[in-house]
Amino acid sequence: MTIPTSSTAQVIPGKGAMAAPEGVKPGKAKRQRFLFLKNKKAAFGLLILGLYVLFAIIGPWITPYDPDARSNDLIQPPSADHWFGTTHLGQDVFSQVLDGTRPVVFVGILAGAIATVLSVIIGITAGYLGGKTDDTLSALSNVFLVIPAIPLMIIITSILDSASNLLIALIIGLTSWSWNARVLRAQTLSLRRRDYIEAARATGEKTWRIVGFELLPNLTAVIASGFIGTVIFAVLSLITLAFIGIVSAAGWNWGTILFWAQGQQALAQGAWWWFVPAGLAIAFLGTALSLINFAIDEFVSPRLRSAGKTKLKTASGGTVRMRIGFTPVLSNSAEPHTRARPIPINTDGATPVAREVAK
Amino acid sequence: MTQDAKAPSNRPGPSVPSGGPGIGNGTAEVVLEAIGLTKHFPVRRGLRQLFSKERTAVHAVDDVHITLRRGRVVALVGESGSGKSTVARLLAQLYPRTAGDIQLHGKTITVKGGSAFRAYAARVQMIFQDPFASLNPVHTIRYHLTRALKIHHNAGKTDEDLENALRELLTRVSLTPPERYLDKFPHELSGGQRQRVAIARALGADPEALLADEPVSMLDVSIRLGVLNLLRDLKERLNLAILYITHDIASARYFADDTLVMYAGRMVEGGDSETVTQTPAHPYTRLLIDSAPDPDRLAADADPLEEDRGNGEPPSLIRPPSGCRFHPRCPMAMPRCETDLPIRLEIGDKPGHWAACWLYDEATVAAQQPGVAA
Amino acid sequence: ACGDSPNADNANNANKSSVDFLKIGMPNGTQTENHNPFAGTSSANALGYKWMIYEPLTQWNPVRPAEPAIPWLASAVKWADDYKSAEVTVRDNATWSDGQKLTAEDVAYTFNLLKSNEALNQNAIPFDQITVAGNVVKVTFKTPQFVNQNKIMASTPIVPKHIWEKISDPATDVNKTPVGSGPYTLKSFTQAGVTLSVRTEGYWGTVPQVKELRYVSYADNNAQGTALANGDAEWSFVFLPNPKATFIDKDPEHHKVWAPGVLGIHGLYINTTIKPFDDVKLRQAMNMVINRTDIFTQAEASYFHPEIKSVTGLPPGAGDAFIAPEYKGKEFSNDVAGAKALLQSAGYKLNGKVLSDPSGKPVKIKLSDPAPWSDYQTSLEIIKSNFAEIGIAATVEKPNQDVWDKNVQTGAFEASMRWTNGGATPYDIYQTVMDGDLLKPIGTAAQQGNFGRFKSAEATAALTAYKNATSDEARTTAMNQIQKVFVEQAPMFPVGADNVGAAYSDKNWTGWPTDADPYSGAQPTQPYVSLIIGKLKPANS
Amino acid sequence: MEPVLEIRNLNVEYGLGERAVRAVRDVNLTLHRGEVLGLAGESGSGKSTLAYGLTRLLAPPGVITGGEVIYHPEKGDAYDVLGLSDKALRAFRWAETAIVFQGAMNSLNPVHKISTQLTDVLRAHEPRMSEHSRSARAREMLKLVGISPDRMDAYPHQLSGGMRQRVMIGMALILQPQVVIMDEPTTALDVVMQRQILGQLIDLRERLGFSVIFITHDLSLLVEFSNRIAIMYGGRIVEQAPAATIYRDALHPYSKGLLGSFPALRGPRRELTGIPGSPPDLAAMPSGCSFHPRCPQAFEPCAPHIPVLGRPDTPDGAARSVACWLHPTEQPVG
Amino acid sequence: MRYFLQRIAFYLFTLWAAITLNFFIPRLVPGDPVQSLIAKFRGQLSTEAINSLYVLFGLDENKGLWAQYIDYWKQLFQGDLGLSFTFFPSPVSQIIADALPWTVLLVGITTVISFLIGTSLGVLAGWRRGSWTDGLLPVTTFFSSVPYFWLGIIAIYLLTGPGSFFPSSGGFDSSLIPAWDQYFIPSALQHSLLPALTILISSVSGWILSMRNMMVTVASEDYITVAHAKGLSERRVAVSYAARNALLPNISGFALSLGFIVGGTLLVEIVFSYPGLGFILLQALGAKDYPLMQGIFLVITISVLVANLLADLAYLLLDPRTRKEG
Ligand SMILES: Nc1ncnc2c1ncn2[C@@H]1O[C@H](COP(=O)(O)OP(=O)(O)OP(=O)(O)O)[C@@H](O)[C@H]1O
Ligand SMILES: Nc1ncnc2c1ncn2[C@@H]1O[C@H](COP(=O)(O)OP(=O)(O)OP(=O)(O)O)[C@@H](O)[C@H]1O
Ligand SMILES: [Mg+2]
Ligand SMILES: [Mg+2]
Repeated sequence: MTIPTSSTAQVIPGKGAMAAPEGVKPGKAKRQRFLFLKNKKAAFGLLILGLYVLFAIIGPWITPYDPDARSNDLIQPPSADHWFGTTHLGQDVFSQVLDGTRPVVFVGILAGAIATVLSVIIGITAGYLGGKTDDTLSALSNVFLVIPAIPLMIIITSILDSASNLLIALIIGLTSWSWNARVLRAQTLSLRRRDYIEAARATGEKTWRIVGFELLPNLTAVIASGFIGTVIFAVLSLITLAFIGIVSAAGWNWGTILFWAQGQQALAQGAWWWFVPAGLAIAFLGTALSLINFAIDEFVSPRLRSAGKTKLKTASGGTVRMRIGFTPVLSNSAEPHTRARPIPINTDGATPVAREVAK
Repeated sequence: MTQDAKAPSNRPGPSVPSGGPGIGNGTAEVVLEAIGLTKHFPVRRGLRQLFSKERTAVHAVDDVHITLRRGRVVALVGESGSGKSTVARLLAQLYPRTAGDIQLHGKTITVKGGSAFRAYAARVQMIFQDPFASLNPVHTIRYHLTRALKIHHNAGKTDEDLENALRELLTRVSLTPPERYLDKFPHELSGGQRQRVAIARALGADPEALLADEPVSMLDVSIRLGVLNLLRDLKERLNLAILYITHDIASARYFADDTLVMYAGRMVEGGDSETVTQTPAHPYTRLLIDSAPDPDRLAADADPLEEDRGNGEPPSLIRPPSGCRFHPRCPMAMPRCETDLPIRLEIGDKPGHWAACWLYDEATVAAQQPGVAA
Repeated sequence: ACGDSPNADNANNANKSSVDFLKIGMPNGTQTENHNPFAGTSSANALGYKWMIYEPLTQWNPVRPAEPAIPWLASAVKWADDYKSAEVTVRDNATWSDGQKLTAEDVAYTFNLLKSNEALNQNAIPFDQITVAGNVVKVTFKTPQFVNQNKIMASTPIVPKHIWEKISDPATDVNKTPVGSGPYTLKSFTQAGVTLSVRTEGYWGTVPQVKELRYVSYADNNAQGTALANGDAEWSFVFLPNPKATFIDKDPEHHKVWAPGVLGIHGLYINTTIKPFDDVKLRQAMNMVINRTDIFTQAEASYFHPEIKSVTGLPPGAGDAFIAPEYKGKEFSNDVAGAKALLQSAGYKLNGKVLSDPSGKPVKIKLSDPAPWSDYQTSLEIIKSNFAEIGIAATVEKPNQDVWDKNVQTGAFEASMRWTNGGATPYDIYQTVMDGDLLKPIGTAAQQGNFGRFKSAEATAALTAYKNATSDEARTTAMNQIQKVFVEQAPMFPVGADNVGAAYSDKNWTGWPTDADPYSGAQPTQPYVSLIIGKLKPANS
Repeated sequence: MEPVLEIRNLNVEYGLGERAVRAVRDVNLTLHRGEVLGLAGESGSGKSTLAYGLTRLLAPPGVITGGEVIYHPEKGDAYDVLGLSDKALRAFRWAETAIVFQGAMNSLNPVHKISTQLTDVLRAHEPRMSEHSRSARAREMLKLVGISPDRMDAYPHQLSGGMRQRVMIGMALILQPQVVIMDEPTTALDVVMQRQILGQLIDLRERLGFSVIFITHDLSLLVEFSNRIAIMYGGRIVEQAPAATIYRDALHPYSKGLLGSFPALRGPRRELTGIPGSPPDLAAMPSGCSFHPRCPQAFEPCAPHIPVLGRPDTPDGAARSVACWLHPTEQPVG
Repeated sequence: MRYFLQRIAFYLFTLWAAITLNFFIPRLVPGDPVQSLIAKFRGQLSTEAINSLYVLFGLDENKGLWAQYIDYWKQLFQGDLGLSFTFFPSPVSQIIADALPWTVLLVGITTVISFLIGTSLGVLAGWRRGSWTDGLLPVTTFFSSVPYFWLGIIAIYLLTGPGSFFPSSGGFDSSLIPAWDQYFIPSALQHSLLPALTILISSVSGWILSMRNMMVTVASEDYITVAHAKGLSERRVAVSYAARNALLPNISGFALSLGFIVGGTLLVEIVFSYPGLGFILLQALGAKDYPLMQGIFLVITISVLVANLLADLAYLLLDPRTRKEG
């Protein structure tokens, strides 16, 4: 588990899309809000995520078999009956993967939500109030940052009788908020002295309103990307814990499938179908979430947005690439682009167009 | 200490003109007054200083007197970092002050937050320098204005009242027709329009005094004028007291009734705008005015002030120069300037024109030749 | 510089045509250097090489527990009839690897060491007097030791007095340079493994042909399995799921798995204090429907825990000699119809798929075991579906190991797969399940056994009688009595036996114990390993 | 007067296709040897774009869609800068035209000492120069702009804003270029500092003889410091004349409006007119004269026809040009 | 100076809090080392051994949690981390000393390599947007989303086996003795290749992404345009101006990730039976080995804190702006 290296730490809110005064055409501006979806990465990521969420909801109802049900087809390769083959007990792997989507998505989202709420509360409070509160809260989040997360989770889960998904989500959420809290604190610190926050204060807004209505909306992108990051982390944590057999509440998740497959040395038995699909399911979910996160980064910091076409055709037919430091020259003919001819006009007879001059 | 420390006792005698009674308007009602206003920002102390008694602080504002009167504009000019914004924020009670007094209609007021602060904010409002930064990018114009109205209970009772109040506000700042602007986001407006919204927001509180901190310095030349004219218009129509902060002394001349000049946290000169800009008394004011671009001057003209001392750098505010803070750069500096804090001295060319400079103390000038500091 | 390297020899050896070493693996994770034979946590114990360095007094074959022990360091062991004392005659040709002679003093010292260090006395043997007369050591015990005889004689490594008496705290000493009487001495310990080399002189027995033993501790079963399949390990004791596919097929000619059962079993413990499971009839019916064959083939990969067929719960092979005459040939039959009939006669009702007890409540049961124990989990899944056939709704819970352990000990469970103790007689098995002396109230931890809170004065009395009996007839009577209670009351549903087998490759070395010649167990960590190693011969000779 | 830089019909766009913003449109401008040419106009009128477009320094999505930039070196033949290869362009940059940017803090690399930043120009352009003479040259330049050479090893953040700007000016002059482009070099400074630095620049120009393109929106500053002023509006040059001429007698209504927006510090308090309306949207430029929607004097031809920059029929028309239908022009001039 | 003292006070506090938490949390877990040991051996250890084990581990004396805590600190100040239960009676300090070098070398070097490769690719991707480097990101993202134990297991399955160059497990060949010689070092390298590769594959994309983003951000700074305007070579602009500045924020991320080396590699070490600390930690967790757990947590905590300090220092060294006060 390397530390999350999402670039949120470098995001400069307020300098984002909203603050780019040029290039925004009044009237079309409303559509800005949906600009996010225009991002190919975001759209693709959301599409996949949507599929996963759909399966999380309907998965258990559409499984072709009861994922627990044993049958006589032991360790069968994928076939029309069993799309992902079967386990050593003759259980249907496809059904298990489908059934296992719900806990993964549930734990991921819930843990992400818990960690996000905590990090928002702690990070923003620390950043906005400053002083002693800040010192205390920063110290707290640093302690949580320093304590290794997975071992901590292992310990805490073993305190509990049986770990339901809800509890696991809680534990992951409660132990993984600190990184985001740090990022948010830094962001809040930089926002706190913004003129519009000061202006709201000067207008007479109450502190909670400033935090809730002026500060928070400007942190949405950072919070969202922190949320996504935590979801990824939570999913991987859940799967890791399940894989090493620490967490295994009733029911399936992809980690449990991998746990069983590994316990039965599926690959050594040649039963790749038992081991591979769950891993790929995780990878695609992770990729989808990462894509959304990239998109958020780009949304916040328009500089990261690729400028669409980067290859240009010159007048002479060659192609040039847009790059910094050497502006492409499409044509260097001295022909004027607009055909403006001096036309003789008699100024004496001209009547100024009457117009209302707005102030 | 200088005699200024006792300032409250001899206010508002003509010897201590603060905002300075302008011609004919001297009797206008005082709305907001700052007396001996001082703000030191503590610098975080290091370990070494932990044990010493000495406190380090940025002396951002020292002993400032300002009087804002109904229907008049007072300009506060000075170079960057001279403490102008700090004065405005102190007056808006956004910072607690280190010393001095802020009086609203003659009553000392110190508020930190809560309803007392809101009551104060209802009467004194501030406009920020940067219209691009002072509106929250995530909220519509409607939100900004509605909040301003609601906080100060000017929103009326019904939705209709609110709607009318909003239209009225926008109309007042000449953003017409109001419907076109109400539901826009700040980024959809030009700089001038944004600054108008910021002004409308301030007006939403229905204040008596408006503190405008460089309201046009971030705006394009061709738009500046519109905003300034609007402010002047409001001053006349609503009888507002306005503090106009700027570093552009020419615009102070154009727009303000009175002008105060600040240097390194202190007031160095004051008087009615025309006098201060046309016959500047303090060497710093002169430097400022001589430095302002002047199309009528020939480019090659050697400037006598060009070879000023101290590399033209403003002084450190953590350890400000002793005596007159301008003396290290002052071509006319006298030995006394290095030691004694100059008091406000009446210039005498126009009533209310004063400067804090020993050059106007005849005894000192006689004893020490200006320009030959030890 | 190359000559200085400790690895130079090895590199030279690599060129040799014949293989003179054996690669042994165990899936026991990281090891730290500790050659203390008494420490359960030592690397010597985890990898089992302590039995290559140190030796017991006798060798005992757990696969045929009823057979007499083979004299080893002791040339003879004579037990009193009441098994409260024994006379051990110490072999006179054994020497320690430092050249000193092994004497009766050493044996007495070892017994005294255990007696005076509770921490070392892992089998809790109640030593009393230990005296030496010439080459004979006479030991007396506070209680009869019939059931412990092999633990004392065949599982106690004898250590040299002249070395150990200088050790200040034998319990925590890592015994850096082990001196033993066995055929091997320590060559090197590294994080990758332990290497032993065969003694060139002074070993009392036949010097084994394997010149070097290379032990590696793998992280887990998977790594061990991979190593076995690759040929990186030639001998190990590890659970191989589907051993045919994962191991044997990789080299069908040489890769072998042998897993004989021993007198220690695994089964489903029932909490007999919980209604309706306090009803013997219900337990019997449940016991009847468990499909042990499915469990054996699907959960235990058709080899690991040999299927228990006898209704007495005694494993085939090792247990055969102990089965009471009335149960000889009586086997579990997976009799659903019989179970239904039994239940009906006892007042249970099966409505469709739901069984209700005489009071009308549906019968439900929670089966629990820690998640990582995948064979138990699989067994539970199978049991769950077996129970469903007679209308008992079972759910499988997977508490973590700590919680599970606590629950089992304090009786806060309904049913759980667990093991029993093992020993030279079936006593250990039945004691773990039924001993009234170990009975603790619900809520108090029962650390030694009887987790199901089984209350039977009859069983307790028979167990005590067996332990203290002074004649074989008395023992047989007691044992038959014990089995009767076990079969009739079904306090626990036996499923499979422990095994002392191994996965091995006879590519380089042959002579391993087999079904045809089960001269000992095959687990590489047990006392009999020097017996095996003595029989190994190069494959190509 | 001899030209150093001739811009012919330069066109610059941001982005491509439909949504492209045409930031510079058919700009023709000539810079003469030794003169200070002021470029004024409100924010967004394309001043910076023009300046960076000259040497192809615009960041993506900037694209030069047409035009020529003819450079006349002191010796040798004139050539088109836009046609240079990358290598030749690199050699051309800074040696022939140097640029001083608006914010010196942002134009100096914060992690390198100023000595490094001064000498790496020399290293790139005069590789055969010895390390010693490079640093001697750098010291000399610092002295020239009034900074004590012992600040050589300072990092940018250790210098005040004014000093940084001077370092930039020194750096711009280190290769003795023919043309120095200054894009709002003093807007971030206060007036006192601004005057000092500009005074120094004018001084240096007299000694070294380079030409300056001086960009600002502060017209009164330009009038004081430059020889000739060009005024831009909506990506076009709308008027161009000697500084004093513009100040006294601007022809284009936009120039007039601009001049009328500055309160004067001295002299009689004149009424300020300002310019009504708001700047045009470059992506949706009004037809015809782009100023016509705001122009108080607009009449029929303004909306449909684009006026061309040419000599007005005024007595001093020879020295100036304007693009306005109010002032019929004779012929396009560079 | 002041800054440093502040930081150090802060670190000390964090250290104390983390150690205290590390002490108490594991002790809330039910069960004890002996029970875990019994369960671990599943029938191999008879229940009669329980008493002897309690005596052996010194768990027979009943001490309050608080007294244990005080004792723990006393021991800690004497540099004594206690004896491990799992590897009884090895001292915790020795176990850690044996395992730490492996983790540090494997994961440390891999992290450094990953950072270097990722950063270089990130520089390329950020500098030459629109070239082939654009394809880098989606691919590496996919790989970084794969749980790396999964990747490792698949790698073992596909790439190891009889006759394969890659060994499937261990840190070096079991017939060798650790020594700096021509037999051991190649063997250790060979054994570290596969685990290193999997870590690399799954961690490199983070660096690529953050470096790319920083490059893009930095590339539009004025000083980059100035550097171009100065006619400097493309390389010099990209490296000395853009990358040098873009690197700064990443340096602290890098230093932080060094701190997570010890704690973050449980699974690679397990999958590859690598003799490192992460693997030992997992064993300690499973066995309720409080002293060992605490010892490893202490190492992790200290290394994260040291890494933090390093990050601060690195910033101080690399960014002249922070060097203001001495
Ligand atoms: N919160 C603060 N903490 C410490 N010092 C401050 C703070 N705010 C302002 N200062 C210092 O006080 C001095 C005056 O600042 P102020 O912002 O009032 O100047 P200003 O005249 O408004 O300048 P500008 O024209 O640039 O807006 C400056 O030296 C500044 O560094
Ligand atoms: N990257 C960009 N993408 C799209 N449009 C751009 C970009 N950069 C500049 N523009 C547009 O090009 C026009 C000219 O910009 P330019 O920076 O040259 O103006 P300017 O005259 O220098 O203004 P200022 O006085 O504010 O510096 C502006 O309208 C701006 O909106
Ligand atoms: Mg200010
Ligand atoms: Mg510009």
